[in-house]
Amino acid sequence: MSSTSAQTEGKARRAARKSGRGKAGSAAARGAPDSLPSPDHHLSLLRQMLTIRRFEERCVELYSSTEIRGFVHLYIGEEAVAVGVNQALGQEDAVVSTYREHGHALARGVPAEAVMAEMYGKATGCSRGRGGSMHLFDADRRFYGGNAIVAGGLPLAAGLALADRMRGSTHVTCCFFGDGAFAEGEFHETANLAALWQLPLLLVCENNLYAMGTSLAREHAQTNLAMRAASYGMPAWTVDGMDVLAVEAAAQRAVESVRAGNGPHFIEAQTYRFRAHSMYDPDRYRAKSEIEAWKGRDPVQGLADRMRTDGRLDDRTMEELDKGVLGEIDRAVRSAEDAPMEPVADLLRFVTSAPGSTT
Amino acid sequence: MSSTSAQTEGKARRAARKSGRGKAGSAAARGAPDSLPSPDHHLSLLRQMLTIRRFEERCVELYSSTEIRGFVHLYIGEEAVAVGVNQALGQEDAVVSTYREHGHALARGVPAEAVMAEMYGKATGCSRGRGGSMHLFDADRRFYGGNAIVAGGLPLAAGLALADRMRGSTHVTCCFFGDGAFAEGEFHETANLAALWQLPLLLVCENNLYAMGTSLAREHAQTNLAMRAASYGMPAWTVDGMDVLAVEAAAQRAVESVRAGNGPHFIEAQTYRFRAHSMYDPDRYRAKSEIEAWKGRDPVQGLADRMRTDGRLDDRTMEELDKGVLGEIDRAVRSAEDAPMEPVADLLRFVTSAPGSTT
Amino acid sequence: MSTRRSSAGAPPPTTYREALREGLREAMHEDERVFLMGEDVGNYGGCFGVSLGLLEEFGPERIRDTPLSESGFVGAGIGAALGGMRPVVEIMTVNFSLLAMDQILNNAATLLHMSGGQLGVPVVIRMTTGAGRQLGAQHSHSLEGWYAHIPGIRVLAPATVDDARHMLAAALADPDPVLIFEHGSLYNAEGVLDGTIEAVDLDTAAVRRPGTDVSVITYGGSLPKAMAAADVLAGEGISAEVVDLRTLRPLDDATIMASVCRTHRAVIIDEAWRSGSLAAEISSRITEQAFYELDAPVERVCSAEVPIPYARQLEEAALPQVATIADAVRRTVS
Amino acid sequence: MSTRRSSAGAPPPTTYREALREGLREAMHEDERVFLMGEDVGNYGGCFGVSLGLLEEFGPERIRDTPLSESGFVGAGIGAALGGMRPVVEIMTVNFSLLAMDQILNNAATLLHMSGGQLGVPVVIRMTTGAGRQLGAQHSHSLEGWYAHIPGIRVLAPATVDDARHMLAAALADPDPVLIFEHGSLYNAEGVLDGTIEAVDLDTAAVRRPGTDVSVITYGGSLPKAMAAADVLAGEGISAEVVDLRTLRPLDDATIMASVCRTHRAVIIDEAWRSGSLAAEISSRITEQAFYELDAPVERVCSAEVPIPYARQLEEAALPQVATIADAVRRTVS
Ligand SMILES: Cc1ncc(C[n+]2csc(CCOP(=O)(O)OP(=O)(O)O)c2C)c(N)n1
Ligand SMILES: Cc1ncc(C[n+]2csc(CCOP(=O)(O)OP(=O)(O)O)c2C)c(N)n1
Ligand SMILES: [Mg+2]
Ligand SMILES: [Mg+2]
Repeated sequence: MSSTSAQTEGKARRAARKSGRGKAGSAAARGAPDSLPSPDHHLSLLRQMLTIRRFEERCVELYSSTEIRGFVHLYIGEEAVAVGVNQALGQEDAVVSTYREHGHALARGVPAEAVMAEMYGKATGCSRGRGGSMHLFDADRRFYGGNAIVAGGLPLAAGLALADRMRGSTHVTCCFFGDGAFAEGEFHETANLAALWQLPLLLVCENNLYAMGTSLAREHAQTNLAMRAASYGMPAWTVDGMDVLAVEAAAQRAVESVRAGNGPHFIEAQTYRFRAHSMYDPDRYRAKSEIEAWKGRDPVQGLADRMRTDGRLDDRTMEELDKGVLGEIDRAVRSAEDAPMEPVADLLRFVTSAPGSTT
Repeated sequence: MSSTSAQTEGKARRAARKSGRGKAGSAAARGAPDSLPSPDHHLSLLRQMLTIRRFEERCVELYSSTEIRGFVHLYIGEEAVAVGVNQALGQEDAVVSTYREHGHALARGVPAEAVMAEMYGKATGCSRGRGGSMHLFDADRRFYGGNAIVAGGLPLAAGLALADRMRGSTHVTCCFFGDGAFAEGEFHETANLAALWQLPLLLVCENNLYAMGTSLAREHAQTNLAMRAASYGMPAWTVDGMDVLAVEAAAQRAVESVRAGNGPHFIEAQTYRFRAHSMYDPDRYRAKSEIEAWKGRDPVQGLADRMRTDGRLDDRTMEELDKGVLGEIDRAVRSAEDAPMEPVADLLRFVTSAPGSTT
Repeated sequence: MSTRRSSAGAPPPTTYREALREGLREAMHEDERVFLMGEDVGNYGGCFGVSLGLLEEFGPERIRDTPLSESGFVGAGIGAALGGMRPVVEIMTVNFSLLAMDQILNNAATLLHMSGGQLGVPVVIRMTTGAGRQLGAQHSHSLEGWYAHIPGIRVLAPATVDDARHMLAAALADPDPVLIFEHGSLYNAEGVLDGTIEAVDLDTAAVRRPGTDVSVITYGGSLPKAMAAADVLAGEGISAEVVDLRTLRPLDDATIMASVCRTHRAVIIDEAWRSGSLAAEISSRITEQAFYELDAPVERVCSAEVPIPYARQLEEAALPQVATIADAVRRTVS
Repeated sequence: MSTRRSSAGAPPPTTYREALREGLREAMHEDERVFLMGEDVGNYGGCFGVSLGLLEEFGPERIRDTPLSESGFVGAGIGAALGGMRPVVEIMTVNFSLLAMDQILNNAATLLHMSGGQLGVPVVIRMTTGAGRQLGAQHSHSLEGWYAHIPGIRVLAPATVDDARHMLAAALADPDPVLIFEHGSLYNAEGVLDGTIEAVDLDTAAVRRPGTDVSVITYGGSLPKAMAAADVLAGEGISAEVVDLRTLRPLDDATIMASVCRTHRAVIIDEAWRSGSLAAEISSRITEQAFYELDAPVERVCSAEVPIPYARQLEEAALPQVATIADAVRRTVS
């Protein structure tokens, strides 16, 4: 059994900085060992997190005005996890996500237009209106969605990793899931399979302390999730999920090791959702003070503050950044509004593959 | 997390001997702290193991002559586990078992007649001929069978334990399952539930090193099962499953602690099946030498040898014991042969409860 | 087992959700062996608010939140029933019940027979079913028909506030496993409880609207649509009798056939996918038992055979609607 | 995709098991993306011996033993299909497939549509089904009808050595998920492979025996019983046409209706429990599509609604048998 190590942020970040590998998707820090990440890189992280934040804030408005329907789960507060992890993944790597996946999709590079149009159920949506908030997909970006069965994506991710390995590639599959999913049998079956077969799989557990209204201590007999993951014989560690740089560093290090053939790795990102579980949830089960305490560790604010302290961000830049992001979201909303609906005549399309699509 | 302790047999036995509790079902060693178990007790253990052994040897013959049909899984080689564990259980405790459960049923006190008649599919069978080898039941003895879905009995056992706790009793539920079952999600869901709710549950994993043709190392990334069980925060240890005294001692100690309200406990009994997985299995996947080596640790032989060494057993006693056991099995076979078949007209009986049976 | 209410004064309307909750409260008060168990039934109040307030009233032992582990806690409910309790297990929705299907089929439904009558399993399992709220393919299944295939269990589908109020007591009185399917679109539906009802009979279907030209046979979330279609048709001079199955297993053949023998035509409404739906079972039973009474082939109005899509216009097109029901009836009587 | 065989000399008989194995071997040779995965498919040779010898031929990467974890490895098969492989996943029996049902329904069958056409899932899932070997209630299910309810997947039930031999290639050529149900009683059945067949057509049912008085519609393990019943009936002057569905989803309505329009009478044989069986679907389709052609109500011969018991006489009484099939036909034609 690998020993569990609760990485301190600094340590992990240092380790990651030393390695230039595993960053195919993000040019920023590539090949710059031992140097600080460039200001551009920080700005990029900030912009990505802010995009998710603003995107979802708009979703709340649009939900109130009933433009968006169905179940919508907000990622606000957890942005550092999606953005940080995605830095470590290349274009050819695969991502499997949950129903709380706007952040994963946007961080993965799925255009805000395509995501917003999907929320509107439009033909230009990234799932052609058939998926909605919980089922975003983008095959070109190897973004395999979007699974609304808690833990249902985990076995899929193991299979994607298996396929990549059998095909001789060095791609990594990254699977996001929650602390609640960790209690489902499917997590355990997948962890065993992945560790047994030494699959190139990165398991990212977004531990936001709640599964709907059930707190960690009431869902798990043993709440140290990383330690339990390590009992499968895979390297597993805990990272501050409110610190995008810490997440990035941990992910870099893990992805590098996965890619090098060391089998699955597990990261527990300790985070918190600032909003209710879904738009239906009156959030009766969390103390106001707890929520406020965590809001004090806002990942967007946190990075911005750090950049300010380091003299890398000023009010004007921040304002422009925000304006740019808001503009992008405005455009996404407008384009979603203008987009055509999927015709009812196409209802049965895609139930099976069109004839002739045999590969 | 409780630390995993691989108990040495002697240590466990000594600890158990010190305690008189938890032996409601077995008079032999009760209330005799610090004294050696009585010779009668050893003889009783030997007789119980031998009964299972001879019973199953007869089953093999009867299977060849097609008196018995369906899937039949033999327990030969593993007798020490059922017999040892059952010493620690009282009449009011509950047992949940698998498809390899002749031994559990017999050790639990289900009469050999009733079990044999069930193998014949007769009306006098312990499941009225509806169950067969894989589905033995005896409600009066709180023997809840008999489950042919690997790991399917585990959640049931947690529920029985929950019911006992909610009803304010101090009964313990004991669930037997295999090393293969440990890989199923249901094991993990049950372990978490039991530890979270501190249920009075004894989990006995019969690790016979194979799940059908798949060896431990090919089913589990991490093969130290007790250690993994301990990751749920429950006491877990390993015991020599070929030594009935060691099993008994470990079970006594565990049951006592479960009964005292310390939540679920896990015992990994390291054992081996001397026969193939089922009557259909040509056993191509195990080395002859491995099987022979384990046969050298035959639990029945082992106890007999030890008793001889201690001067507690001589040839005549052994012969008589065997004759007695064989006589019992002869009677069981004859009574099964003579027993009536369940009438075809009763096919639909017991699909639902008879009207008026509302409780 | 039953409530007594004073019938003085016009009672206010109640919602289906409140009626379910009242049924739960009553059951918890009447029998201390009854407890509720499931994901978020306690602190959260139930994912659809059915058990809101019950934690405060009965405490966490009896309003028991479970970890995410459908197979584990449903199996534990079955075990607790074996152990003498009367558990009510809530699965958030039928979609997640797939994870517990093995426990329901191979344990709950099977133990009594397999043990030669020794082991009764008086468990009640409640879950939400159905589509219509734009929840997408993984949250919109109507799989109660699958469960109605299983010998050894009873399957209920309350469609009215009265049934929502009283079915649980009847289910708990059944010594065998009972599954209750609550259609998600009904929770906010309002109705006035019939104060004279003290208990419901689980063995009979109900004629919710008498008629002479055609039998419209349905259940659960499709009942309001069928009733609305019958209204529309009445305006056209077509008299539709609406039969609410209420119990999907065992089916009440007598009520179904009596209706069909009166009207000589039948249309079945079922939100499940058409192929292999419960509607197919009812259709084939009508053919088997009332073939020579039929003046037209039995029709089915079911969901399109597609994973239910999110977009509103697609979802609407996928499900039975008042208009498609009325059309099918018109075809059948013409 | 197809085999070429010399047709010189009378070929020896082959078993259904061998035919399946040969189909697997061929698929593994023709496409290196194909691999077999499941519990004990390797070292053990498959729980029913289908893959015996393949480990030696193809090695452990492509004949891949899995831990006991049905949801895990079936889901992994689906993921591997998404990832460009062509996995053949073996679930030992349909009874254990319940544990993987969520993966099959919510992922395999749904991803293509839910992703707006982006994610095809070319996975093949094989499993044993059926009763008749005294294996008791938890090992005797016939649940292929449930799977045939699911849009987005194809469901096959080979009943002959030729179909056993060739269906896998056709299944692998399908870009969507395909489930193959192998009836446990057929593995030892012998037949002579038709050397002229190079591939099978998955879209059509087969008339296995032409007849004029009644259509006996069946599939899988019930086919031999239906053929035997037809023999018996022929001796009484009743000419039964036997239709083998072969593909349970999508159903070949054309072949079914053509047969019924010839014979005007239909009896459906299905080993599943009667209520909610696939037989119900076929019966209701016949009523819907050929009502005015029918001279008698459509009959169904299914299993009794009981967890299949172990005792031989009880199990025999629970399942469709040659005698009960013949009786039903006699009733229908009388
Ligand atoms: C199998 C299953 N059970 C229950 C649900 C309902 N549900 C949706 S999200 C959720 C909580 C999941 O918690 P966690 O895994 O921690 O993820 P989070 O929502 O906190 O991101 C539940 C119970 C579901 N979608 N799937
Ligand atoms: C869910 C499920 N999957 C597969 C099987 C087939 N099967 C029966 S026993 C067995 C091996 C179980 O191994 P283990 O748990 O170690 O118990 P043992 O047979 O060694 O006592 C398998 C794969 C089954 N019965 N149930
Ligand atoms: Mg969470
Ligand atoms: Mg084993």
